[in-house]
Amino acid sequence: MSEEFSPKIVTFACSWCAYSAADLAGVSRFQYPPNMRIIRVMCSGRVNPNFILKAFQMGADGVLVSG
Amino acid sequence: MSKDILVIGGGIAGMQSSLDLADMGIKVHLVEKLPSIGGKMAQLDKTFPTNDCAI
Amino acid sequence: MTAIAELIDTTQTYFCLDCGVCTGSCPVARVFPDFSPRQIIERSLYELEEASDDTIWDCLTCAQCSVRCPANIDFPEFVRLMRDEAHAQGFDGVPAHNGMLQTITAIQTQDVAQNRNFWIEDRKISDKGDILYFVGCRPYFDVVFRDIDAGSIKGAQNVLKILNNCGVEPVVSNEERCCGHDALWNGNEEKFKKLAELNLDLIRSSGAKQVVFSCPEGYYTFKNFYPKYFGELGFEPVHILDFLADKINEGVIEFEEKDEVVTYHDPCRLGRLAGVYDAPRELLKAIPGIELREMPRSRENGVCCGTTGWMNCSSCSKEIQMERLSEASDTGAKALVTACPKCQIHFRCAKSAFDLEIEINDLYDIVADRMILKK
Amino acid sequence: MLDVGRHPNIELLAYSEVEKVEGEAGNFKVTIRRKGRYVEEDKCTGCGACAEKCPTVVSDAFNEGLGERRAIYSYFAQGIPSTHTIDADHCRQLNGKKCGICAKTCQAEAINFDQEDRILELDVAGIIIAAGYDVFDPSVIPEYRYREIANVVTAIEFERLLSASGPTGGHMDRPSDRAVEAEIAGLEKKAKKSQKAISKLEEKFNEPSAQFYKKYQAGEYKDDEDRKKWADKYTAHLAVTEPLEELKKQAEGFTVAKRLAFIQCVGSRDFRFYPFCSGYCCMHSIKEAIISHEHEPETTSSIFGMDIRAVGKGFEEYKIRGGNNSNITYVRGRVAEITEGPDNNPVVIYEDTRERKVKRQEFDMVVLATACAPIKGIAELAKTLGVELDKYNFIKTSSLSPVDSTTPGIFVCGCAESPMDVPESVAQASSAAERAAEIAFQMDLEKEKAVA
Amino acid sequence: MPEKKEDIRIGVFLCHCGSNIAGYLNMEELAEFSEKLPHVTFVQRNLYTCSEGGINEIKKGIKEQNLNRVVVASCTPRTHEPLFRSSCGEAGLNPYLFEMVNIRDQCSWVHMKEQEDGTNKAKDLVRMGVAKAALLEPQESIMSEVQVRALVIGGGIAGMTSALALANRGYEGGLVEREEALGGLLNNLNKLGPTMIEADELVEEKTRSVTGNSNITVFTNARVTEVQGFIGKYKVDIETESGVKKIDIGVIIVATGGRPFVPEGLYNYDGKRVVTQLEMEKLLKAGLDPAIKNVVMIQCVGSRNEERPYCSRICCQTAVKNAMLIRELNPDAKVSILYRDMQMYGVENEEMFRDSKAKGVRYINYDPANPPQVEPDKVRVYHALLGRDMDLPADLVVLSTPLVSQEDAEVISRLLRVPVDENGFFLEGHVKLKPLDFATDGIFLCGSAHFPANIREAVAQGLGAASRASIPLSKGSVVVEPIISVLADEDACRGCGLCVALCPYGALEIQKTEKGRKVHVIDVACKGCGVCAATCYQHALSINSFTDQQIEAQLEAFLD
Repeated sequence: MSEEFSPKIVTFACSWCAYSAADLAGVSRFQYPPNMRIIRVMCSGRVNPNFILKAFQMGADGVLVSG
Repeated sequence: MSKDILVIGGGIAGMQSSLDLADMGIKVHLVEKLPSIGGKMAQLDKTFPTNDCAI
Repeated sequence: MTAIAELIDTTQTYFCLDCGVCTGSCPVARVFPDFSPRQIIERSLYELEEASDDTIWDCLTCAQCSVRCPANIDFPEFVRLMRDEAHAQGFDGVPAHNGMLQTITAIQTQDVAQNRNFWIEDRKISDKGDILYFVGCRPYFDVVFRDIDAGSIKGAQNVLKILNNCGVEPVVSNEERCCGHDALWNGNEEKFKKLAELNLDLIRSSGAKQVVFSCPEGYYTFKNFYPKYFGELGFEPVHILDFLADKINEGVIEFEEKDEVVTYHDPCRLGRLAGVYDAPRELLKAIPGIELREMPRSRENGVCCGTTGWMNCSSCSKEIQMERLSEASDTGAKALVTACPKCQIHFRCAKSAFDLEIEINDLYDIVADRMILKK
Repeated sequence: MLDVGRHPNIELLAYSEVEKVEGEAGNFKVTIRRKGRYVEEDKCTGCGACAEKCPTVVSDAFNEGLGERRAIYSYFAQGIPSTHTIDADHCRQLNGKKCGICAKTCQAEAINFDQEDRILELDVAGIIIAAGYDVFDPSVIPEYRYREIANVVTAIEFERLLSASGPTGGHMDRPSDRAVEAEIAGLEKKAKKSQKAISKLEEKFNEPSAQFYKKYQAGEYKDDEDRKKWADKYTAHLAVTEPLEELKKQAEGFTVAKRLAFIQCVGSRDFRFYPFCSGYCCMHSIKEAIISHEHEPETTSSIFGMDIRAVGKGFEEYKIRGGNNSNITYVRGRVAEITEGPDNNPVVIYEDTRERKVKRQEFDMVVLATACAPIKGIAELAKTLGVELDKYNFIKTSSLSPVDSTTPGIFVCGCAESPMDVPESVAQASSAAERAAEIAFQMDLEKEKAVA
Repeated sequence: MPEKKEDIRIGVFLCHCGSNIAGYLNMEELAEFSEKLPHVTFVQRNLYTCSEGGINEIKKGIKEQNLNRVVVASCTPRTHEPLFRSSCGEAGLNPYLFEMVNIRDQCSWVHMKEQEDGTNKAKDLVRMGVAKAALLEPQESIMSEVQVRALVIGGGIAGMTSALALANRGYEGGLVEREEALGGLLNNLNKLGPTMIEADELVEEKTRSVTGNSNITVFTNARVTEVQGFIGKYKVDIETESGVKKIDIGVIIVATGGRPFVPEGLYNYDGKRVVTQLEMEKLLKAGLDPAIKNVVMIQCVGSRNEERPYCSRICCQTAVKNAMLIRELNPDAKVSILYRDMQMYGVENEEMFRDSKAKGVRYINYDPANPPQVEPDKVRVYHALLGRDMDLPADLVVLSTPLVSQEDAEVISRLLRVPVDENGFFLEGHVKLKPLDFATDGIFLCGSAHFPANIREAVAQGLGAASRASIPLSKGSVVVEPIISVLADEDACRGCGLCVALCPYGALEIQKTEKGRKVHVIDVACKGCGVCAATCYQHALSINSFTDQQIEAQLEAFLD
């Protein structure tokens, strides 16, 4: 493989804590690799295990549930 | 005469008083000496005894 | 109420928080693990040992504990009153040097012919006048401690030289007595009172309005305990440091420039008890060429020289002194400067026994050596 | 906080102070000074582009001076309002120098160097004082040598070090180490410059400086002006790089602080300063110790105090958990003295009162759990409002009217009333709201009566 | 489900945020990309979308371009979603047909040095937002009326304070007390620290105010037996001596207090020579026997142990206060307090602690591993800080026992569907930020029912709970954002009740319907957290604006 491995990461973030923490990272101008896409939910309790399985099924390399 | 309330200080106590009153339908003027509200609690990393985030 | 219970009430020792700051601060407790100001208080609150508690005599009354006490307990004062009570009940501490110095002061309570002023030589004094120089026990120290070069008389001579150079020819009395400091802290209030009365008569009859001290103990005792026991003094006790500060400000005194690195040791009576920290430092800074290097433990944190009131000169005292001298030496200073004749004796004694590099100087010796008179 | 910012019934007057109060319960006239920010509130979007370009670096109060901000700034990253403020004391433009970079950067055209303080008059029925408290300054305690020993910090400073959004990004870097690193950064900048200068000369004479310098010292090139300059530049370079290498070597050994001491009752339960108990500090220290352990599992903490006051709901359990799971040792004994040992390590000296032994213990960092002091300016505020203070300068109340000041219509909550923790402040804030609402609604009832 | 997909017209507004976004991302490319996304009919770039000009552009777009979905790609929805939502509403578009994409805080600002990768991420984020927007459905805010009446359960100082505060604000309500008289624990107390007010006088005064207030209906010798409904609409049965009373109310305040632990079998407790602090109060009230010369108090009896790990907060204050009163009545009595940690927190308590020392009360620290021994005429204690045993003569030994939860706390907890903690005290909504609320809206908490509280604290909490409870009362209605749980597929629901057990807000219940047992969402109580939807193995429940399809569409948009 000539190309470097670049994982696709799905993050489910609780709107009240993890999502605002991700905002704070931005406000503080912390830099991190651009591999992650955040899906906002009102509570990490919303995350049905099916979502995680589905994400992997569709080719995600990692799923982060944060709340 | 007005039925507004003045709250002096925008820390956790001032914010809570203001929200309670505002939710009751009372107009609140919240005066804070610093450029932003939040007070000392905004400076805290996490809080005891649950280690929740402070903000 | 028992005497001790009463004493607890008057000193408000009951506010003790049992926190251990006193014991943790105490230079004696660091050497003698059985000594604990906290436990002395705690035991006395339950009247467990009362006056027979012999650890009360180990205290240096250096006030290291009391300046830090969060309950504002004046432990030295508490111990002083405990010792009074113990003395009244027939308990006493162990004097150093076979009690020689206690005997000298005891003799002074009597009608005694002294030869105190032999050291004055060609320096100028008066019989009557506004200013009296209270010399203290220095003339006796040089006799007792002749084998360690106490330097007390030289100090007195230098103070007189400074005063003369500033145009002051003070009263120096051959009839002067011990100020009573040691008796007071050794639990012998009666002896203190007798000495004080003799001194007061003497000073009042001299007509002096100001009494100058170069000894922190004399100054502290006159300033605090004389009025406590005898009311209005009729004259003002002045520390030589204040006198010098005025003269330097007025431009009367100038100094010769010479490079020298020194460190300053705060005597307990002058520092923690009388609250004088800045004046000696400012005086040193006013002398050109002197670089003052502070020891880690200085000012409020300055450690005691190891003995008070010629009591309990023990292995503990030696350990404290050795540690202090190496602390002074670690600053790179050539000399440890102090402003108390007793600190000077204790450090010179320790130095002689252990052969250390550092010099021990009196603050006023440096002033006298360096000063140029400005007409 | 966000809710306060966008509540339609709350007028947020940040960066403002109460100047004058007249009248009585139900009818107060209040004068408020809105301090000039030099930024138009209605235009500023809080985007922060200005602060990124501002050339003036100032010590940051929000981070307890441990970090830096610019002369135009938002008080903290998530602050509400997000409106930026120009610090007039430090702004170059406002101090007569040429700058104005922020104004050029701001696409919302919000910068206004001519903005002045504005005076606002309000009619209100009641007033709630929630002015908070100050952190006690421990530098007045000589035996703790705060500020003298770099690695002795206050609990709130430690909080900023713990915070992921703080100056260390949440790493327990010691202040003494950070100072060395800052020095290294400064020297590296200088070294880069001097390296450039000598590189040019090396190129010109086609010889490494070290080699040349040996010859120069041996006396070659006696009257060569150019080479003398080279030698001077080289010695100047060495004067930078030699200490730099030494510091770098020193910095190699730096690790995060792992041995922590927490000292309770710093300024509290102390007749010399504040005889009262500040209530929250024991728990605050336990929390900081637990979080530090979460950050770095090798962390051990000793908490020095008299009574550990874990009196709230779940607090005693939290304390025990900290001891069992987070390597916390509770030592009964108030610290007598802090000194400095090798490697900038603070050494605490104390009596372990349970063991009745005087001990010395070395730590990487010492945290002072400082007292809750009445806020600076409370006496003036109390005078403006006409309310009484208690003997410590907290707003005076009574047990059965815990939020009523001595003046009707003026209420108090939070640490302006007395030291308390967050849930107590929140509960008391609601109580004060209740008392204030009683007055406000009375106005309503009276109005209704008047209409009828 | 939207009727036909082709009807969907999405407008995408890309905010430059000055240079905060545009400075790091290629906006032109992003706009071109957005235009090609399914259903997108309009794309516009703005310098600041949140400015007045930007908002007008959105409104114009909705009107002129017939947009029926709006996506704004800018900063964070946490700060700006309410603004954009209401702007859509003002332009006639249902506010819930709006979706926000965060390309600043979570994109341009965290990838400032990678323009290409950052732009690609922004493309994905916009595509995900558009995919979700296409599936959005209009929602209406939920409003429910509030019966402007309150019920306070518990007639102690906290409950009475709450009831009076609400009454003073003009709200009617009921106050239920189990015992015959109001006053709770205060009825058994002597004087109250630190001001030494007489408890009887306080009870009398408060009782008079409560019973004399026409807004308060007092039920004594009464208990709550049934509670139905939700915030604003509760039906409560109160069992009284004269039968069951049914009342309709809008909010409930729980102020049921605590009860002192009885130390049976500990330290030779006999209620005579070895008594509890509560019994001590009685002795003091009656005037202390002058023959009592030596009193020893022992702290933490039955608390801070394995069985009851908590510190009961107020026992130290009580002991110090009673010790001082003993010294006042019998000035030559010796009083010693044996303690583990003196919990004299705050200003007033520490001051009382200090005063007590000046008044001759003495303190001895004991080690729980080596506790005091109560013997017939003395207490033997190992003084942990002196390191020696001490014998303290004792005519009277007083044990400081904790307040424990009320016997009927469990019953109330079940009736109200609110939780208790492991010590049986009621569990508040949030330890820090909601000390007087329950997680369930409409029910509030104060006094020792929450955790042991002294008079000052009970009064403050009583007032505070009244403030919290008055909010729905003053509004007369509750309005809830429609982002809540809905039973989307009724047939699928089997009425298993797993979701009901897991709902932290008590917002779900099982109802019997024609089709059998089915879950019912109490919409005003629901917070939309989604735990139910995530748990339901039948996929019967869904969350508005966060449906399975919408979230899966986001996943697809990223991963496909």
